[in-house]
Amino acid sequence: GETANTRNRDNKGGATVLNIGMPNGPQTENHNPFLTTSAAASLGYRWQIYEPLMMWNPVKPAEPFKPWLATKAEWTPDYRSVTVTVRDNATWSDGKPVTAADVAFTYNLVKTNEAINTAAIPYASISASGNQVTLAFDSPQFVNQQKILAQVPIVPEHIWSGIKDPATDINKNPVGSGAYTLKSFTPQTTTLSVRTSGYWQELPKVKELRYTSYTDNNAQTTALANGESEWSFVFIPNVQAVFVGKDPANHKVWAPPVLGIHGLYLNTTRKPLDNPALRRAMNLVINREDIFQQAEAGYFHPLVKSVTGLPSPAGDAYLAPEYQGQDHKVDVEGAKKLLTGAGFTFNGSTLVDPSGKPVTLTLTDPAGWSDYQTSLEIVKDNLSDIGIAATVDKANQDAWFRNVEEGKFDATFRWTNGGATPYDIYQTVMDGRLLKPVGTASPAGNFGRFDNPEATAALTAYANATDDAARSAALATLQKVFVEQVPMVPVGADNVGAAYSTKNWTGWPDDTNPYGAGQPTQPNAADVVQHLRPAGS
Amino acid sequence: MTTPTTDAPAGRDEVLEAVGLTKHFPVRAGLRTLLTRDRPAVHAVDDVHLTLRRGQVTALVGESGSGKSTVARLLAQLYPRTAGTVRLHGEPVTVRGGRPFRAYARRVQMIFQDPFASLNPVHTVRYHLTRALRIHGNAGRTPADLDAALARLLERVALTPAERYLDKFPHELSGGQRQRVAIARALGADPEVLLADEPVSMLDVSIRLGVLNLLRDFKQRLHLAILYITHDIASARYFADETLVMYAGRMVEGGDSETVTQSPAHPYTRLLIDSAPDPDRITGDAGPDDRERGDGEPPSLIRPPAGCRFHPRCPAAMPRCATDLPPRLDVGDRPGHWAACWLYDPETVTGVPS
Amino acid sequence: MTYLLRRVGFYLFTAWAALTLNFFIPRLIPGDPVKSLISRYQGQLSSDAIRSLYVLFGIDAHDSLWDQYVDYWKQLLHGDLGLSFTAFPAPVSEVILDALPWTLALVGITTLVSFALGTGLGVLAGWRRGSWVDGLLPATTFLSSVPYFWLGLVAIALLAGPGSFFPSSGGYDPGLVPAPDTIFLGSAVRHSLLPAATILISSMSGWILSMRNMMVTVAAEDYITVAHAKGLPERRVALNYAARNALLPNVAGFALSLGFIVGGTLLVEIVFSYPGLGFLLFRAVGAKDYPLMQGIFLVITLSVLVANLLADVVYLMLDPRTRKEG
Amino acid sequence: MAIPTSSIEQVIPKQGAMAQPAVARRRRWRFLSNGKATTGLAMVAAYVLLAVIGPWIAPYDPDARSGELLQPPSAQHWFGTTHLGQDVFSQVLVGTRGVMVVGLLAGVVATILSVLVGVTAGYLGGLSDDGLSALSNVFLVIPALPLIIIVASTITDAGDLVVALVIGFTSWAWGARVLRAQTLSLRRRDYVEAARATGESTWRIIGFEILPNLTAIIASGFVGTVIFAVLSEITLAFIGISSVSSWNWGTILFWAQSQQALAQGAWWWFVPAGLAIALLGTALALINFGIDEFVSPRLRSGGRVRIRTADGRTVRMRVGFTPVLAPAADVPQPRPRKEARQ
Amino acid sequence: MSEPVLEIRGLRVDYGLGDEAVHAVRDVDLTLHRGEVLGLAGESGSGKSTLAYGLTRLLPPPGVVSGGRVLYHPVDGPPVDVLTLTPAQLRRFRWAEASIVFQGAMNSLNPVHRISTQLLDVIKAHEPRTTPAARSARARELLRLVGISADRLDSYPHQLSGGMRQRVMIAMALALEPQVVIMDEPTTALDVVMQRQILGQLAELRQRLGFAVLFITHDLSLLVEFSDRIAIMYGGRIVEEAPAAELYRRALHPYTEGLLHSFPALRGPRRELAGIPGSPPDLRAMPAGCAFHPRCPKAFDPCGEKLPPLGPPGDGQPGRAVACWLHPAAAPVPR
Ligand SMILES: Nc1ncnc2c1ncn2[C@@H]1O[C@H](COP(=O)(O)OP(=O)(O)OP(=O)(O)O)[C@@H](O)[C@H]1O
Ligand SMILES: Nc1ncnc2c1ncn2[C@@H]1O[C@H](COP(=O)(O)OP(=O)(O)OP(=O)(O)O)[C@@H](O)[C@H]1O
Ligand SMILES: [Mg+2]
Ligand SMILES: [Mg+2]
Ligand code: NI
Repeated sequence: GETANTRNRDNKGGATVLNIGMPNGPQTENHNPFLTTSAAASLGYRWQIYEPLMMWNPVKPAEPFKPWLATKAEWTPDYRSVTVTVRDNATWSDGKPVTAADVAFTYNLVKTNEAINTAAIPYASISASGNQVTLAFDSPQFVNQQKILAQVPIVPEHIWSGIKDPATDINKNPVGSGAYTLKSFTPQTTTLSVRTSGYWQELPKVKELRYTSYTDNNAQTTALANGESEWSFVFIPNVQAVFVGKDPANHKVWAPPVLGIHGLYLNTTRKPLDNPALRRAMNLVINREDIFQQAEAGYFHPLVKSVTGLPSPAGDAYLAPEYQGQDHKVDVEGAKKLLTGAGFTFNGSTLVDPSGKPVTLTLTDPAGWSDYQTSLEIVKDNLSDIGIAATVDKANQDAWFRNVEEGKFDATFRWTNGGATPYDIYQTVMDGRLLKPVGTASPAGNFGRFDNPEATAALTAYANATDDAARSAALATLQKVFVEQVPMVPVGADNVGAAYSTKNWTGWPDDTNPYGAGQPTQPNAADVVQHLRPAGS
Repeated sequence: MTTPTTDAPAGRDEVLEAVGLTKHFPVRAGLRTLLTRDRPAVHAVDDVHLTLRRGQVTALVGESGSGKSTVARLLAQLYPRTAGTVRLHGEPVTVRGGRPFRAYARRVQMIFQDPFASLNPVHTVRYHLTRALRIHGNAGRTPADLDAALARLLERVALTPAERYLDKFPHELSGGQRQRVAIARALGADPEVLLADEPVSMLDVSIRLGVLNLLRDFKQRLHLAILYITHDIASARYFADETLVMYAGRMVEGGDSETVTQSPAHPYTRLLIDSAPDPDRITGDAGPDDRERGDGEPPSLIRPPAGCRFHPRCPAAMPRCATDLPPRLDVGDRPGHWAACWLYDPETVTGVPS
Repeated sequence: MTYLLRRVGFYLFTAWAALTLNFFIPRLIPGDPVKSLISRYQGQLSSDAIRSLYVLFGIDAHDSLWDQYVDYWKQLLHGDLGLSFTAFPAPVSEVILDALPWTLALVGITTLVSFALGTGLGVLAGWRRGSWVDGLLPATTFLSSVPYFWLGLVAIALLAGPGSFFPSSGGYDPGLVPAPDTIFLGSAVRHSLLPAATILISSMSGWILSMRNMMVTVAAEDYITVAHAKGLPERRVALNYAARNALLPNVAGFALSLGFIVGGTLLVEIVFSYPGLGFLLFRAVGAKDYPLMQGIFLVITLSVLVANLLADVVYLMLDPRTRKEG
Repeated sequence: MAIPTSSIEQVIPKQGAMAQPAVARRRRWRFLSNGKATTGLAMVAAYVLLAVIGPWIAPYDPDARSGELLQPPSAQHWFGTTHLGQDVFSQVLVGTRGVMVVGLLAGVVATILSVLVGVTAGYLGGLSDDGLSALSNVFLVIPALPLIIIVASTITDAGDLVVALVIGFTSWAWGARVLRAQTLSLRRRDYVEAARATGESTWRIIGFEILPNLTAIIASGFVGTVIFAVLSEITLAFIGISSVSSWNWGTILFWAQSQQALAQGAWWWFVPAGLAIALLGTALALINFGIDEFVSPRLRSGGRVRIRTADGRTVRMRVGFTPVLAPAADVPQPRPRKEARQ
Repeated sequence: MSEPVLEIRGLRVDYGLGDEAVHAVRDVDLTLHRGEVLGLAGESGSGKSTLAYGLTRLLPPPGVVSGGRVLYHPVDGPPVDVLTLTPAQLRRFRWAEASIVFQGAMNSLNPVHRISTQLLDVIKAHEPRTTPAARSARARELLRLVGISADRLDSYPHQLSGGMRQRVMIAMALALEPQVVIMDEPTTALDVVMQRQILGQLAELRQRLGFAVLFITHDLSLLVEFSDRIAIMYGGRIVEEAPAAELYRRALHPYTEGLLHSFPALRGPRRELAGIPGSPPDLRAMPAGCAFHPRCPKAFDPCGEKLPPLGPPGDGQPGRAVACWLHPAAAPVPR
């Protein structure tokens, strides 16, 4: 007889279906777009059903937002309020029009439910009039623009007003404004089919999106390698051999960096790490290229070249003039000179601090995080070049979280928050407002207990500034402190890229046309699908 | 080798005495009995009276499962009693463990039924004997004392030279030798009473004899009071001064060994003696004529028959046997010969036509 | 009858103890699920999002341990296992129900097959000592010492791969919708072949060995000699006399080893990314999803208990000596 | 995860170890004459040796990176290299110690617990028996490996010692059960009663009369637990639950798996460690068989199973058909059997 | 004397092979005549059981028959050598022609099958043509023969007492009305009352069915009473053979004599018990010459050197045989 499976077999592949995969394990049915734990969020299809007001390109964070459900958004100069104009030709998949009331309702939903206000935006008032919605905030939101406009899925009021708890509802029959509607769900595969009508722009060429949740990275990698999966975001060790080499013409990875980095946090309260000279010397000897190649398979956490810790090209627009073109270089001799200049001595090959003690330190990260562990091994090796005896501690994950937050570590690999501006990076590392004594948890950042009033003031200034000049000045200060004090050794950046195959579909974002994030779980995914064309056409 | 003396030379002083000894083993209760009051129990030993005298051997015979071993263990205080008294030199004693138990064990020692099982396979003869001596403080002070004591002990049980046996493991000894070691261990405590539970039943006829002769030697030389348990009634005749017969947990007959074996009074004793193989009978067939002697299964000890426990099998059963428990009645042929059977109650016999 | 009642009493006690243990273990775990979620979204979750997750899961509520325990029982008796964190807000029971059939089908069937096959081979090996079957023993010894997961890895490396008949992971081909049609079932069976073979190979040897040893022991019993003396056909002696008696201890062993099997196959599921309970438990442990952990543990414990009870009943039927009262 | 292969629990009273009065000191070393046991012991001895000297004879520092990334086995790197250029051979060598220490330690802990619980329950009987056997039954029914995983993951800083303790504390139940059954039957032995009648104290009876007779069973239980502990430990490391700061074979497998060694075709990364585990397991299992056969003489293969008769035929020794070595030839052949006699 | 039914000639049985072999039975010659009870006595370890198992080839490993012949004479037809039968032939021979009752009835019955099953399967195996009804009638009949009511047929072994189980075994041994029944200490585990009951029944049945019995025990007094002829074993050899009454009256071999003086008599005058000094020989290191000579009170020169052959004593009655230099043989027994 004819079943879903025989039908699928009959129209498998070809230029109608796109197979997307994520290594997230079996899913339970949950299409709630607000929950990070839902299948919709974990596989990313929430952005194909629901749409944000604007599209923001994390690869080029400084570029203006692209209108999406809203045709425009206007901020007041102090960034305490924004007025958006809602597109008037959009409809929900049940046929009802998308209105400003829906938009206002959505933001009110987020405002009143702390659990789904994942960006902790301090909404003050929300009002709709005509096709315009005005959102007001308690504080300037310059650094949060994208979180407000490009990362909130707009939901229909006529459905969601009947939902009791938007934080726990599984939204069984999702109705959104996007180009796709839910066709079927199984723990392993979710299928979306393209709408037949009522979409506000041209319908994408892909008729069906098939999201498969592979049980783990291995399974996902295998699926990518043999073409079962055409689009995914997963760490592939030895990516050339394992994936690209299997079909060099079509298998591509694209991993553009974003404004969020990874690096070695140093505990500035511990001797001798409280000595900036030592920190700078460490920064000088760490071989980022090795880490990039061996721990990140040469692509996953793109190199942070600039001494400011800002990845390129995402951070290029923010570089202070004095640091333009200043890149990290491994310089063991320079480091040694720096150290001896600061009162350190060498006892044979052992580095001895000014107080006469040999310099030793412990590098720590959770046992199971293999790329960090690999990075630490390399760092340990590098540090031995300047006589520092480091040991790698493979910690229990819970203990690590606690110890890092409480400032009980020497040095550890960790990520920073990411955002539309370098603010998030520097804030995670240097914000004095987050400073807590060692032993008290500071979960939001400043794990290294970096105490620098200048940096804190610059951070505040940047967030509250009303003009670009003030922002540039604040940012220059931040970069200067970061470079001179080295509260953290920047190593690699986050990426929002993808592994994809051009065998059936072309039009993917890449270095020549970086129109958006490549990751299928980012809001940009809807835009990516919009760009896809059948191969050979 | 020695002919038994008809009368024990030593005085008739009583060493160990059991009065009304009773032991019921509770059995696991079934569901149905859970609701009712009565807890089922194996009536292993009921109301047993017995006296062990200095320099005398008392034999306890009876079929398998009649409670002989249980009596011995009760006397050795290895089991708690259900009822009754054990008197040592007239003093009632009840010991459960610890120091008092040791003190009791010093005077009353037991030899277990099976020489193959009663020695720990992992220990040498030396260990077994040393422990027996040490526990009861007979080991002396110095190692030399101990060696001397060990040698003396082995010499007593005719295992000489001692060095040849001391460092052997039980499995390297023959059955008779093991039994002797077991006996030596009991003697290590220098007891007054020896409770020998079927000490020879597992042994070959030729070895058996050696052990019995040894025990008799003790009785004569050391004036031990010995309880000799067996179901070989012929050996009781040969070896014991007094013989008691048990059936299904009760004493049914007692008296001078020669009398009990040669003119048994209780029907059960008769059955036992008739059943014993007897080469002098030399016939190819045991003959169907003795069908009537009381064949049949031994009774259940959980619900023992009322009255005389032998009555369901007894060829001479009378109505009274099924209802009333027969007391000890004098048989009258020899002094001290008694039987718990209504046949010896003149009133019952005359009152009821048989 | 009493025997069975006593067993039931024992099972009730064990269930209570296991469930109580089940309650306490997660509560002693120091970490929290939100932190573990962060690590899943490594670097993707901002500090603010973390805060909202704490609110979402309602983790800060603090009752006394006793109140929690009472609540736990109340919920349990209502069949409510709470909500999973990783699949929030899906109820744990739902998450488990998704995974259970896979484990039941894979582990359940393989375990039975392994027991049956191993016992059969063990009977042969024990009966015809010195024949070719005995030659299997060194190999089985080796295989039984190989860790399950490693065998699985080797199997994947050697047999599965692009274009191979054997898929290397998952329970069925992605894109299929679970339905009782040939495509789906065929795919499911194909996906279960390698994991099943892995379990079979490494667990069967245990049965072969124990059954063989039991057969050797039983073959020396007097009643076997009597059976030979009676001139019975060899098959009958081997099966009705020797194997029948040798099986008894193995049945008891079988029930008890179910616990080990569930534990062992957990790894097979992990290696083969098989969407069963073991894999789920692994993920739950990794994600500190303690409602889910509790639920899975409960299911495993209860099923081992039930299996034990069944084995007891079987034993009761097989061995007349245990049926004393009747 | 290991199905108990020991047949020890099936020793039937009066037929197994204890019926053989011959289990005595001189015979104790006899089990060395068992080929399986000696092979197993030799292999384990080799492992122990490696555990002791492994770190010294390892050609490289197992952590040290080199430029040769992910190289297949060669003269320089016998077992190839990892993604960091570390020498797998050195990792295996250095890792031996952790495995052996945890396995043995856990074995010791579990054995001590099982002896304490099993023998006490068996000897004392009554309420303490009920309580203790209920406890061990609970531990038997609860699946051990998941329990170990959960407990191990709850403990921060789970070093080798902690892992060993966790495994030890969760895997004693089987041994306790076997020991209890055996003690129950030993307790009724005459020699125990006899010791009591001699006036021995309770602890002395347990320690000197009962325990020595349980040695073989305890040893076999110990070996079984060590197998289980080694596998559990490696499993924990493999799935990344326990600390992977020190090398053991599980750690190697963990790295191989997390770097998708299979997909990269780096078979040398996980094959040696796996084989090392399997061989250690085999060695321990062989010892266990040796003990089993020693305890239960019936399992002894008795040297030759096939024998050659005087006239050159081979016959199999088997129950029920005693081989005849030199039959007389000049005997009339059997007549056909008359059918259906009545 | 009637015709022989089982002739054992030069039977040798070893435990183990080659140098480690324990020669438990050495060159045994023994003849069992139709319808007689032949008692086999001797102390523990003298090889009685080994002989019984060896001649039926039921000895478990490492036992091997290393030589000799066991000739069985069927009622009609030429004799067969049991030792040359193939397994299939052996299976057919067993039970139908010769059955065995073992010492421990508790272990001889399969604990998991009903009595009826175990009784019936032997009939079914050997007489497959019988109908189930006939078979079950036969089973009832058999139980009745040994004095057990037929309603016990459906019991399991553990539900019966030791004596009943032993009787079931006897009933089973007689199921196919064999010519030879071998009984290895069938009553040692029972008490005397039960023992006599069973022996009584056995004697009765023998009269009716006419089978020959090889009766093994070390209880000489039992044998003297129960059997027609008695053979005494010592150290793996037969040392004396004589009609029961004559043996009891006048034992020729010093070992037999020792045995007869080792058990106390129940009736009659209390007599002196001499016993046998020393301990049984080690089968691995047998003394040269007569195995008994180290313990023998009458040993003289040749005893320690030459093995005395078993043969009719020059000074004794016919029908007797002894292996002792005190009674040199008139002529060796023909093989
Ligand atoms: N520990 C016990 N628990 C329950 N019943 C017992 C126990 N010990 C003995 N019995 C029962 O008590 C009765 C008497 O046993 P006992 O061992 O005293 O007999 P016995 O006369 O020594 O027998 P035997 O001659 O076979 O040694 C038997 O029915 C036996 O089953
Ligand atoms: N498996 C064996 N290996 C070596 N020797 C054995 C073996 N089995 C028995 N023997 C020895 O063979 C001899 C004869 O044993 P057998 O059982 O025939 O004696 P038995 O006369 O039947 O004694 P019992 O009266 O005690 O039953 C004994 O000395 C015994 O030690
Ligand atoms: Mg007794
Ligand atoms: Mg015998
Ligand atoms: Ni990352």
